[in-house]
Amino acid sequence: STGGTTAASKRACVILPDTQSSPRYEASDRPALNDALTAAGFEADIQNAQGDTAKYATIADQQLSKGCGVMILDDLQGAAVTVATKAKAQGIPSIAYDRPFAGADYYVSFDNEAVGGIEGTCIVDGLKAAGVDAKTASVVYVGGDPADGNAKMFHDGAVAVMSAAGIKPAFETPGTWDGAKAGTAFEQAYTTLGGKVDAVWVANDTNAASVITILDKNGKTIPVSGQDASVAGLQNVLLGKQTCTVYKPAKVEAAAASDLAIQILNGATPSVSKKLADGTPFVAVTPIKIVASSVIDVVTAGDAKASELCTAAVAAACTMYKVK
Amino acid sequence: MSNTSLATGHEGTLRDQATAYFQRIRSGEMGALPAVSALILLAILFSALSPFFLTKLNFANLFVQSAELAVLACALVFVLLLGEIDLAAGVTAGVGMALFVVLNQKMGIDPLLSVIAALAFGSLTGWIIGFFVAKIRVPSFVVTLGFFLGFQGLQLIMLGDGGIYRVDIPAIQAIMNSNMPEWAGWGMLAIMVVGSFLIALWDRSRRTRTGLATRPISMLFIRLAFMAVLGGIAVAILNENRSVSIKAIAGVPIVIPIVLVIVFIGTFVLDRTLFGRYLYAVGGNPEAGRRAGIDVAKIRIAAFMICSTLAVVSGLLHASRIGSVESTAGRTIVLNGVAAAVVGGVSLFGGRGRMMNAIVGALVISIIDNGLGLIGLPAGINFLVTGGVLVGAATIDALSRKRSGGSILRT
Amino acid sequence: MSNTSLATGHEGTLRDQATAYFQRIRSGEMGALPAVSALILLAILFSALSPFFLTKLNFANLFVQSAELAVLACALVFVLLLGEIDLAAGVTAGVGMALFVVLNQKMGIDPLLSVIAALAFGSLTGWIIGFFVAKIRVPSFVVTLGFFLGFQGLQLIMLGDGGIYRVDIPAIQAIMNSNMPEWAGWGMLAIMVVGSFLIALWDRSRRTRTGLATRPISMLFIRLAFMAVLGGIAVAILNENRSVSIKAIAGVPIVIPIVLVIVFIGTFVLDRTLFGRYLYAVGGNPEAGRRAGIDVAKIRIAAFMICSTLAVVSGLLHASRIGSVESTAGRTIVLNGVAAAVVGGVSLFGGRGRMMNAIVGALVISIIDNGLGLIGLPAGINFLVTGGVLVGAATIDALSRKRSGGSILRT
Amino acid sequence: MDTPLIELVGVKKSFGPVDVLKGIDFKAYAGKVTALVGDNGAGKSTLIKGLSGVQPFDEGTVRFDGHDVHIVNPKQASNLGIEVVYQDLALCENLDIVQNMFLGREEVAMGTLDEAAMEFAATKALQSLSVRTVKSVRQKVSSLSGGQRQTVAIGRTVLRNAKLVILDEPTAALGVAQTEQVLNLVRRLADNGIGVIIISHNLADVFQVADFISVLYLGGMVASLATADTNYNDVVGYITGTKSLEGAAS
Amino acid sequence: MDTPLIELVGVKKSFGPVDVLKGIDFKAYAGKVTALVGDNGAGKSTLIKGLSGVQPFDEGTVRFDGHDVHIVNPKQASNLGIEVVYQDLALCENLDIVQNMFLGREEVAMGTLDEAAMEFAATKALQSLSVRTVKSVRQKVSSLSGGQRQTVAIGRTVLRNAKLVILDEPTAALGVAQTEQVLNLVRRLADNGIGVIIISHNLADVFQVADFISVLYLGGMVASLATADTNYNDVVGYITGTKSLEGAAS
Ligand SMILES: Nc1ncnc2c1ncn2[C@@H]1O[C@H](COP(=O)(O)OP(=O)(O)OP(=O)(O)O)[C@@H](O)[C@H]1O
Ligand SMILES: Nc1ncnc2c1ncn2[C@@H]1O[C@H](COP(=O)(O)OP(=O)(O)OP(=O)(O)O)[C@@H](O)[C@H]1O
Ligand SMILES: O[C@@H]1[C@@H](O)[C@H](O)OC[C@H]1O
Ligand SMILES: [Mg+2]
Ligand SMILES: [Mg+2]
Repeated sequence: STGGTTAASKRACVILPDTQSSPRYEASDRPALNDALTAAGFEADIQNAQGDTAKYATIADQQLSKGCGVMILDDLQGAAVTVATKAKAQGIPSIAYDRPFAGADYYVSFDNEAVGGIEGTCIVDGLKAAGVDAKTASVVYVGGDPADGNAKMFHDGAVAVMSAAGIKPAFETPGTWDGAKAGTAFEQAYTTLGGKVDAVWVANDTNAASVITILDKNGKTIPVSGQDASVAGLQNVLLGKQTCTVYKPAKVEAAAASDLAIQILNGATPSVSKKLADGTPFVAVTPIKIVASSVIDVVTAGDAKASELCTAAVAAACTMYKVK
Repeated sequence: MSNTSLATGHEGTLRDQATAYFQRIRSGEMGALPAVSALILLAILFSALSPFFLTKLNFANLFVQSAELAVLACALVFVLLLGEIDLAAGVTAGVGMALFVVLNQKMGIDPLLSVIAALAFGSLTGWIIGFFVAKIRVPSFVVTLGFFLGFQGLQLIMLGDGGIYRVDIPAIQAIMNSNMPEWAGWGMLAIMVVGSFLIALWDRSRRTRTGLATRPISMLFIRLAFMAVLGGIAVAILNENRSVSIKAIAGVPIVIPIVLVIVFIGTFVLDRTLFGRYLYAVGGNPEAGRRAGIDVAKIRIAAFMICSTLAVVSGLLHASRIGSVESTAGRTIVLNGVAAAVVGGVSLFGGRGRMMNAIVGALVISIIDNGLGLIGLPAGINFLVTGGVLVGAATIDALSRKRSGGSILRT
Repeated sequence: MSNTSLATGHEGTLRDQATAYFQRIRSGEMGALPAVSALILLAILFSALSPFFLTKLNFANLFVQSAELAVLACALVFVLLLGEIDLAAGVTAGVGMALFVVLNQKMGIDPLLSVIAALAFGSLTGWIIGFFVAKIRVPSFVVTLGFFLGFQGLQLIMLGDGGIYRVDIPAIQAIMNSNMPEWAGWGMLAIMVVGSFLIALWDRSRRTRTGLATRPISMLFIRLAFMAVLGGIAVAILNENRSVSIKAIAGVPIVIPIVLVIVFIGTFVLDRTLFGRYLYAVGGNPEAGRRAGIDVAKIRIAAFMICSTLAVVSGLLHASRIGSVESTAGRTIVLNGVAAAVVGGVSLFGGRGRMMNAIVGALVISIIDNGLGLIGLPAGINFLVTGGVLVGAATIDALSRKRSGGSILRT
Repeated sequence: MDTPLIELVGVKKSFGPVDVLKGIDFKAYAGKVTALVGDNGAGKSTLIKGLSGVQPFDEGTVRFDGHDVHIVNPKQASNLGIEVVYQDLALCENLDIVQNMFLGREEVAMGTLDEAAMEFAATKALQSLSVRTVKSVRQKVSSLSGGQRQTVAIGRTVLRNAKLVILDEPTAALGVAQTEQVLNLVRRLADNGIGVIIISHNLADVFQVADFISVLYLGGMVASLATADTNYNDVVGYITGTKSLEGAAS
Repeated sequence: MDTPLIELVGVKKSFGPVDVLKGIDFKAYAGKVTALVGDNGAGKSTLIKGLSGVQPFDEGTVRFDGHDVHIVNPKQASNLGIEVVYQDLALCENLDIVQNMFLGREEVAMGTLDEAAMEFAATKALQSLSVRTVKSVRQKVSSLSGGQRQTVAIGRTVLRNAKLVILDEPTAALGVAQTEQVLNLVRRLADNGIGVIIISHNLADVFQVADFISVLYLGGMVASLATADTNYNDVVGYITGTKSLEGAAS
């Protein structure tokens, strides 16, 4: 049932991957996609696989049995590939959202290596500002869960920038998206290095928050990176405990994806100029580096509330950086 | 006063048998019945909530979606019967599949050989776990938690960071994604009905030869008719075109006979072999089993081997459905597998449970995702509702067991 | 032939007592001893592998890192003693903390009140779980699996939009990140030694008043001396500056007396109150407990309430150590909590276990992450080694219990 | 005679398809020993478990001290002053002898368990039962011999202030001397005005201590007699069904 | 006399600090009934469990049919033809009567359990033991009365071709008629050339069936006599420790 006026063809089916690796999917992507699609008069069936590939497949079955005009798939461990194939067999195009996978008709994403790149730059600049020579600096790497494909891209992007500046990892913890595990791992790295740590590349804000607590306890303030522009991340940036976070405005990414989806649902074939190596049309969205002075940008964009950021401990910093 | 001497329950007319059956039900020998009622209630609930629930397509979907969990739950029954647990069953399946793709995809080994290697790996894993549990007497919760962690590492090492491998072998893809021709569905049903008939005749002949009473033969016919009608309806529905797009989809999904064969063999082993008998005995009272001369350690090890091997089979179904093997495969499914078995009526304390319990329980757990998938709730609410429905289903189950079960106290 | 009539184990000289003690150990009443040996072996292993393992800083780290797990394991002891399980304990802590953040950070309610509300939420949760388990008789595995899922949803709903929240309350941050002044450490030790002395005296006076034999008083002094020396060494080490940076860090971490108080109260409740006695009785033989007139359901519900409430306390330690609360907190820790209790010597089948078992078990599990963290392996290998070490530790534990335990068969 | 301490009228109990008690009348008096005898599986233990609330009756009336009571759990029986030694003992193997003997009736002083008082009383109680081979009252019950366990279970009744003591085959596992002590105990309890119901297959013992004998046969009460008015052979006849009192029973 | 079927020399067993068997000598003969008596906790069951491999002895020699054997688990005992009814029965409550009676010795036909044959044989065996109240041989053991369970356990020995049958207090829970049948069974077994060891506190029964009587006292063997050469009072004396044979024991 391609095109036409059937109910199915007015539905956009969206599958988000999990709730563990990042709060963004439920907190940002879902409302943004939902708003954009429904505003255009389409029905949005958005579901989250909750980190389970079997559930991912089940959700796809269920969405397809109700009918979809287009699928927006945020991949989980490759589960999207079979879903896209099934969809294609029914004449339904699919858009790879945020994470690439084979067989998608379109790909919309932040460039995840670029996200890592921003984090890397953050560390390099931070060291420079602290007057530490990058080549001799002792930098600990606290990466994300290696089972997550994105974690590898963040890592590769960050390492490319940092090694170009001459940084070699002094210690690399086993990757995880679990704050408590990251905290313990970093504390042990710190002990092993005898406290000689000049900067910590951390893949996201959750891990960064625990690393910062350990640094606080030991009376250290050094460059630390992160991403997601979460409440804690922005607060840490304001407090000067985290050098930067990477803001990936879901609204922008969602807008790009829903733009494609709406065109497809309207029976048009969207034209996209950029292509991936394998020829997949690619819409890139730019991640934004956030430092203390630009936290206000996130608030202005509506992705953080000043009232939540400016708790007692952060109030002074909020005033200083004009976060209201 | 009638001094009934040593009946066996095989005596009496059809009417007596029916009365006895309902009395047994009332007195708490419910088996999978409470879980079946939970299943029916959930089905009614979801039909009310979504017009798509009662479609032919969704009917087929439910079976395919639950197959992986059903096989895993069947696997777990073997260790649960002993009062043990295998937290590693899911990741064992995951490593089994990782091994499969490494052998087949990376090293170019024949798919069939690779599958056999994966199954062999499952058996070996079960043997090792069983060895720790049975010989060294480490609690299975701890051993299998260790394997649960360790195997996550193995998966990462075998498939690489963020590693995902496509499984492109048509035979494997077909299991969960293709259907049998129409005639094969009917053939399958015929084999089941005729097979049941022959087995029942064989049992009867053994009894009559010994001079023991047998149940009225009409009972057997009623049972077979019941099976034929229910099965016939299911096959007929599945044989119609259920596609919502141009490409026709019809026929009994290939996975259904596979699961049925597993259930049949499993039930046969549990009910009719020495091993099965000893499994129940050791699960009920290990010391009594030991004193009766049963090699308790051997039974335990064998149970873990069957569990891990069947877990790899469920991994195969996973790979077939997802179309790929990922480095996190199997981490979350095992708790659902245990829950399926328990909701279906298998005791966590050993000694009570059958294959059918696992199957019905798996359908209960799977129908939750199936139904909620048609409704499409945000993750937070979805989690909340899933948890709530699980507790609700278990409550129906517990309440129906309890009403009558009050009397089944340990004397 | 000496017809010893009805001894109690309190009779005899110091020498007799010592002999009896070692014979008890040999005959399998090992308590936490096997776990202690596993702990010592792991410590030796890691000292050999990393020169940083035996540093003052790491010594303090180990205690702080294990506190959250230790309190969770203590919480779980209460339900494990009944032969039940609480898979939701971790996420109960998570939701408790989410509630705390919402009340305190988002709604500006006083931190103390918010903590109290979180604890009250824990008790309520425990009550509901206990109700399902004790009154409706749903297996705790299934109820708490339902809560495990449902509460993940609650966490997302409560904290999803901001993802992760800093906990900026100095009092809470201090628990895991600050230390007591030197004198307070010594004071704590003094209170422990003097307190133990007074309690022992009180017990003796009760016995002598009734005319019962007491152990030689010299035994008490030996025990106290032991405690004072070991404790003294620990306090002395912790009171030295262990910092590797400019800021001095010295003193007993504040969390240590908190955990000790929990252990003390827990032990007191288990050993010296009616509730504790009934907990063991119901765990050992629920039917015997019921026949003795114990309100079994009440005991079960109370155990789940204590478990969930203490779980929220462990959540508080989590928030303090991580400095933040995230919407996924507590999902993975619960299996470790159960493993800690079991490795420490708590039986999964109910009726056997003490607070000290949980503490020692938590140290065993925590030392694995602590030691491996110093070595810095890639995730895959780290998982593999963690799993292996866990099985290894449990094996040491099982072997030392087994050698002697062979005779402890059910008669 | 005065009001029975306990009186059952028409009590019934079935387990699913099996009718175990088919409308039983039964009485026992304060200060008297009433023996309940019957073949294996006659329903003796089931009768006792109904009376003590362990497995409540399905139908019928129970009167205690002349008042209708409705006993649906053991706690209620215990509150009425009914103390039972069950055939299957129901001890907690993970607890020690003292803890088992005081289970549900612990001595508490200042909010905490008074272990010393309990240890003292338990020791005394066991000594009164001729216990010689138990090494320590702090031994776990799991390490006791069959007879020692039996003694521990019986010992519980010595410690209580019960109005009605029910003993289901108390001497089955006991040695010669211990059996003698238990029969003494039974007599002593009755002499102190307590009602005692004793179940036993040992008719010699029954004739030695019982004032009344009630015989169950296949779930029906076939005879209730004063010991003085009957003899060994008659009772065996009732038990094995070769004799019946009123020609009436089921 | 000919070689004993079973002979123990100096066997010892302790549980941690507790010495339960302090060097025991014991003999039993094929075709004879040997009674093992003694006070509660004397060590009778421990002796039996050592012999059957349930709780192997710590020290000492065991000879079976004149050969030294080393029995460390029940399977070995079973292979030698030793069949035991334990005092604590050890039945699987989740299995039915037939399944329990054949546990470990199932009839198999064409690779599968021959339920019909087992059901038939079990029914016969129970009938031979005067079982009247059991409703169905397919009943779960969990639903049986104390005496019914005892009968099921004893019934197992009827089904086997054993060389040595050991019964630990087999009649403790049995009714009058059933006790009689079990004593008959014991005699019948012995008359068929099987060695029988029976433990009992009921000396009347012992004197009725036993050819020899061995008395344990506090873990030591104080007397081993032919029944013909002794009497009730003497045996009670040995059991309670007021009399000792060689003035030697422990
Ligand atoms: N839960 C149950 N389900 C089914 N039948 C039961 C159950 N409990 C007891 N019975 C049956 O009830 C009958 C009476 O049992 P009960 O235990 O009262 O006998 P009893 O007179 O105490 O015998 P004994 O002298 O052997 O102890 C028996 O036939 C037994 O099989
Ligand atoms: N596992 C154990 N640990 C410690 N002591 C034990 C253990 N098992 C048995 N005993 C002790 O050994 C002694 C002998 O026990 P056994 O069971 O052999 O006695 P018995 O002669 O069979 O007595 P009964 O006539 O009561 O059955 C008892 O005092 C008992 O307490
Ligand atoms: O935003 C990040 C997401 O893209 C990644 O997949 O998981 C970690 C998150 O922090
Ligand atoms: Mg009885
Ligand atoms: Mg004995």
